[in-house]
Amino acid sequence: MERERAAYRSARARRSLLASTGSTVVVLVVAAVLLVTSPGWPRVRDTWFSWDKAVESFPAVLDGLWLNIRLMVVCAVAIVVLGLTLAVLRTLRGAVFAPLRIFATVYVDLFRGLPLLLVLLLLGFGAPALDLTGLPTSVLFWGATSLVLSYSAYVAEVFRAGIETVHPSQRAAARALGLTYAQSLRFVVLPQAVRRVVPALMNDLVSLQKDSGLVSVLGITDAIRAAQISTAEDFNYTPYVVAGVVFVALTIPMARVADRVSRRRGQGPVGGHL
Amino acid sequence: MERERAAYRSARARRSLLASTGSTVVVLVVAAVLLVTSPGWPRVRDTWFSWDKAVESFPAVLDGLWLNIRLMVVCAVAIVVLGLTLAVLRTLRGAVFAPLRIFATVYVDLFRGLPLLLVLLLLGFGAPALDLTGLPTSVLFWGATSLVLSYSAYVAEVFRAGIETVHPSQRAAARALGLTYAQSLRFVVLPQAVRRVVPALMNDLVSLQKDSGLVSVLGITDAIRAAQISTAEDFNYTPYVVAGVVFVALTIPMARVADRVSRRRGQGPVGGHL
Amino acid sequence: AGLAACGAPRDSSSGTAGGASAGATGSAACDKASLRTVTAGTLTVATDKPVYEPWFSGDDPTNGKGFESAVAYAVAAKLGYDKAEVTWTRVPFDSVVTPGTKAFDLDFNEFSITDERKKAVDFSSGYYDVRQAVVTYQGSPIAGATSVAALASSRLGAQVGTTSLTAITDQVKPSSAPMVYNTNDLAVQALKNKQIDGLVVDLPTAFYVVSAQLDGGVIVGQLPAAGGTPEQFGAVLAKGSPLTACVSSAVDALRADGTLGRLETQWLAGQGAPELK
Amino acid sequence: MTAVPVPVDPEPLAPPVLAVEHLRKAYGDLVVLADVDLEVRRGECVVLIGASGSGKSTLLRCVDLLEQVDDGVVRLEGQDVTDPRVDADAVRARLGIVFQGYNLFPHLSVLDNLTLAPVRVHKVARDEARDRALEALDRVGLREKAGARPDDLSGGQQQRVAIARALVTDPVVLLLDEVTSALDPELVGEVLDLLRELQADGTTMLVNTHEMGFARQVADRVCFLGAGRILEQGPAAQVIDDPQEEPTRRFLARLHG
Amino acid sequence: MTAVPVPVDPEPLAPPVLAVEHLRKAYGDLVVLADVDLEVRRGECVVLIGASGSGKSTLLRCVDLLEQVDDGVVRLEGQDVTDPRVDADAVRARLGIVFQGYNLFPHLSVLDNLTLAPVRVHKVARDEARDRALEALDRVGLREKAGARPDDLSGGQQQRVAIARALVTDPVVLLLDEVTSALDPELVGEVLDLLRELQADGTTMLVNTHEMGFARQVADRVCFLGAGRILEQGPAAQVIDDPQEEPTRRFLARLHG
Ligand SMILES: Nc1ncnc2c1ncn2[C@@H]1O[C@H](COP(=O)(O)OP(=O)(O)OP(=O)(O)O)[C@@H](O)[C@H]1O
Ligand SMILES: Nc1ncnc2c1ncn2[C@@H]1O[C@H](COP(=O)(O)OP(=O)(O)OP(=O)(O)O)[C@@H](O)[C@H]1O
Ligand SMILES: [Mg+2]
Ligand SMILES: [Mg+2]
Repeated sequence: MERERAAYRSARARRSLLASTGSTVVVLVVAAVLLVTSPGWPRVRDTWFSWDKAVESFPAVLDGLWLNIRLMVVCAVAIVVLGLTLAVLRTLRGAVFAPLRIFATVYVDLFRGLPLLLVLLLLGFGAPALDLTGLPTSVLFWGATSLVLSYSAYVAEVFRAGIETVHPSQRAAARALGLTYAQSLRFVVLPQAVRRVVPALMNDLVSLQKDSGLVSVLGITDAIRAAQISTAEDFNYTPYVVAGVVFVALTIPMARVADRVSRRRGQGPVGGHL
Repeated sequence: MERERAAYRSARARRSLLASTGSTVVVLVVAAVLLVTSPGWPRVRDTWFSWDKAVESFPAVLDGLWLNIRLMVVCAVAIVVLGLTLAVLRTLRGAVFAPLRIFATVYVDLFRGLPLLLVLLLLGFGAPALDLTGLPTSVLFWGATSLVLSYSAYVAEVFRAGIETVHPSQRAAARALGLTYAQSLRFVVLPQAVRRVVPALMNDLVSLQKDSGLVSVLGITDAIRAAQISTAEDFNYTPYVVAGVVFVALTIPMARVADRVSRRRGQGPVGGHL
Repeated sequence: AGLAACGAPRDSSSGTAGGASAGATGSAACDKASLRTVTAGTLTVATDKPVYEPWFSGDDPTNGKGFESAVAYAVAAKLGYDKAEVTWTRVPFDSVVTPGTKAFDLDFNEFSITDERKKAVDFSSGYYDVRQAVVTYQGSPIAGATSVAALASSRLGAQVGTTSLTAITDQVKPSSAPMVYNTNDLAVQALKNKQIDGLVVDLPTAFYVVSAQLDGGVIVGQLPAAGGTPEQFGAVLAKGSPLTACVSSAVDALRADGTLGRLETQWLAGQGAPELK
Repeated sequence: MTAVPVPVDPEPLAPPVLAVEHLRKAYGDLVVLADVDLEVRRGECVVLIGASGSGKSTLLRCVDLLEQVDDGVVRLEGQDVTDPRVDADAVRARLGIVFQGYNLFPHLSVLDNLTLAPVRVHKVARDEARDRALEALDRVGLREKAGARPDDLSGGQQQRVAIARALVTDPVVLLLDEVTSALDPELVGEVLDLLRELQADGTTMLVNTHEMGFARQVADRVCFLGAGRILEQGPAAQVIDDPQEEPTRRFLARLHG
Repeated sequence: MTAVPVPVDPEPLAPPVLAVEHLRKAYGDLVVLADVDLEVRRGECVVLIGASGSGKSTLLRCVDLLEQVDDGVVRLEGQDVTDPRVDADAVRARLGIVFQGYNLFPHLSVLDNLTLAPVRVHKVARDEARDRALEALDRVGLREKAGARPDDLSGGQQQRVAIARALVTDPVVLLLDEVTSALDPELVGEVLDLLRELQADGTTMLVNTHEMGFARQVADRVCFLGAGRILEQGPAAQVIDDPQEEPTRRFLARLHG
């Protein structure tokens, strides 16, 4: 009985699988054929997908990537801490906390709304120009600060979305046990909130990885800038593609880790297969 | 009895309000004084905050902003539709849908990981170079396509996070009523999912508004590019600040609308004030 | 303004002529010993990364090849620095023109001198008289144009931050907004794709584009000189730099002794292009 | 393979509306339903009793095709609905279920909770659906909460809304999971009346409950679920008051002790 | 202002552990509790009955300071805990509550649900908290589910975990909201035993229920909540079987009818 059903199901699955895989392959092949038979293809191939140029530019791009990675790692920690704080401030209730809420709201509106480039230019060139003793002049310092200011505003909103998905009865249950506001956040609300927004957080981490390259307006060379420099030699755009491949290669493992973190153990009690 | 308690509560609220507002004001004043008394301030002020330059560059920046807004509006619609589709594909269960799931996952990994600049360059300069008849050559078309490809990957992840926060028992209840998979998505899962991730979606809309300016690498002038052009005349950076102010001014109403949309009516059944 | 501190008024050096030997500028304040450079004893010269032909060669300013590299070494020599005493540094555009402490003494990167810009930075005397030229591909709608007016209905492009862009908006006044690119090579790419009809660049770059970057590219012609004063490239120095006067006098001296002219013929070949009416 | 004989069969010729045969369902290693056989005839009200965790809710979910069964067959009006070729949505549309946790839709008002299925699945006109919904709310005494959100209702009010939601589509079989758990005696009485009314209208019911009083009053037949099987079944008077099997006896001992 | 006289007071001199005076709570225009007066003495088990939506859950939440009251006083061991100067967290830590919807923490295992408060609030060592939690799970018969997630439990199992979670911190007063709604008769008996044991240990209890049988077996005193007031109170035998007031009589009519 069950064997028959299972056989039918797997036959159906196999059919759909074949159909969809088949159609995908067909579409891809048609697109590829269209591409390589187009009149401009040889030129495009040489300009964008030249193997020699890729090999030649790879070390420089990788070197630049090292900057992206370091900046990303250092900033990510600060961004998460600051973003979480802002999100918690924005979700405080009661008139007493109005100033904190307003502060967090203004902060988010401001630094999310401002183009990162402007923040970078203002801090990277404006702050050192003040000639204030005690203020660091390191370009990297100001670049990292700008990234943290800008991205913490984004991450705060993601965390806020997460916090607000946790049903108030969960918070009530935690408080009823005698946990303080902070403890119920720490042990009940945030663990649920964070897990739920992992895919959206991953978005910001991936963006950060790429946007960390914007610090190159301050004169440091990141992967994209390295590609640009390499392109300038002979007007071959392959280095950009190399940079893109390298970024994607970095994104994929991060995304898989995030998927694992956010995957709920099992599918809950009812109707997991629906 | 209650009047006394209310009086105590509001007195406490007033005290905290005064204290926090006071300390905020003090911090801001100190920072402002430090700023304007710093040795470099006059030059920094002239370079970044010149009123005359602001007035002069404002029309051009506003003109550029028009491009950002049009691109944002047109692309946002396509992005939401495509993002939602991808998110739904990624959350399909069962072996039957494996190819669709894999397709959506690969799409997201690829277009989220690729720097938008590369996508823009490849499509904006590479695609027209193919000389394929039928393929549009409009820079705006390819710019918009790149934005849609890139941002739909981000938005898909946000929607996915939202979909996964809806407890499976909700889906079970919907299916139990006889609703199809699509109907339960449409009427039960997505309305709850979308409302929960509004702040994170707003993030992407705000980014889009700014990143739509990246289309300027293809030669069209957006707000930031207009600022850059104006800056090049006399090396005065005020136009960037003008662009920043204009962007923030655009963000704030969007954020307030989003807040209203996502605000739950009331605070749920238990412990709303906790 | 601010030059008094240098003690070397601009005029005082203009009469100086002759050899490139150290101290020959005739002004005591402009010798190597008394110049207050960023790093004492060396002249730190900046440019962007990457840099392009024919102004530099192979993205390497230190090789003395390319017009601006050669001019930089000539100026250094005039000020008394030998080749080993010149240090190059790569500085992005924004960092050159925003206020703040500078990590260089002077910067060569095809900066056009304008009065507005002088409010933000110091310029040396001009070392090159710039003419803007229009480049296109064979068979384009503007390939045979002979007057500026004939360009009015075309779609032109230029690099952001250049006076080429100003030339389009002020002189050509085309009916469709100019396309603005981050770099000249992106603009060339757009021209190849026929996304623009023509590209406005300075004349030497135009020759380089036509010869090295475009198959079948043509120079439509030079734009007429705008207004009375000719456009010039000058070295950029920090606002109020004590070196400005000395660098200017060095440039003036190089112009006077014919060095600049020689370097132009060496590095910026093929000056002849029809003038657009 | 040892089908438990149905001891009492008032109308032996009426075909069962719902038949469960050799049903098996496990979560990982935990076999919840080992081999369940159960028949429900048209118009009958069958009550399922059993210990907490014995699988009563799981059985209802399997019948409603909300869980994929591991083995065995569920037949609705003769049709094998566990066959993968069957359109499960159409099957579910013919069944009504009240979940133990109610599972109301928190983003919809009470009224919208009730009109969703009629409008979207049964293609009833919006106005008619609205009227029917209000009527169903009347039946459970909650017409004045039509505009409220589920989150603002008390436990008993939520349960009644869930009942109304299952009723409003006139299901062939109504599956009720602990349908009076949050109701006070007055409401239990009303729900009892309601179920009797429905029974009179010919609605077939399969009800989980742990309130023996309720079981006694509503059941045509009581089935005792234990060890993944229906261990005993018969009229309420027999199963509850005079259980034959040892596990049933143990289960019910407290009630009489 | 018309305090209902407490008709039966076995030990008139013992001060009430919990006293509710003139309590008022409204949601917008809906006045749920108008003027509630209630006393619970040490070791006493008071059962609150009343129609669905009468405000039983709301009253328990107000007592546990989970809702801000509009007027009136709640006293715990003589202290006015509704005073805003009082540290509400410390008060809640002394109380235990089982919610009608259980409100287990879905991201934590059953064991972690039980050890959270002991470890974080009562600063019990982790090992000891674990031992106590397992002991509490034993009491509700769920030791083998210690590692499971709440979502994978049946309704009755979830309810028992919620009871264990409230027990594990030895609360001064235990607030139980429909504590047997999802339990089968066997477990109801066990929970009854458990409550009696706790009572013997001196635990004071305030219990909402709509199961009169349960109320009769566990209550020292039964209070009937209606129209936002305690309309009648006294021993179970009196209030349930021989109600004096008209609303109580109407409410209970079905039970005997
Ligand atoms: N999603 C799941 N994953 C793992 N085990 C589960 C899952 N759902 C239910 N179970 C287990 O299956 C058993 C039966 O659960 P079910 O909900 O059917 O019991 P029940 O008879 O309805 O109990 P109650 O009377 O307490 O509601 C329980 O032991 C439960 O822990
Ligand atoms: N957050 C809220 N907003 C508005 N109304 C509410 C809210 N919570 C409860 N109510 C209303 O207050 C009344 C009392 O609710 P409560 O949950 O206290 O009832 P109850 O006596 O516990 O009922 P039950 O026996 O059904 O659990 C109900 O009419 C309910 O609709
Ligand atoms: Mg159950
Ligand atoms: Mg209640």
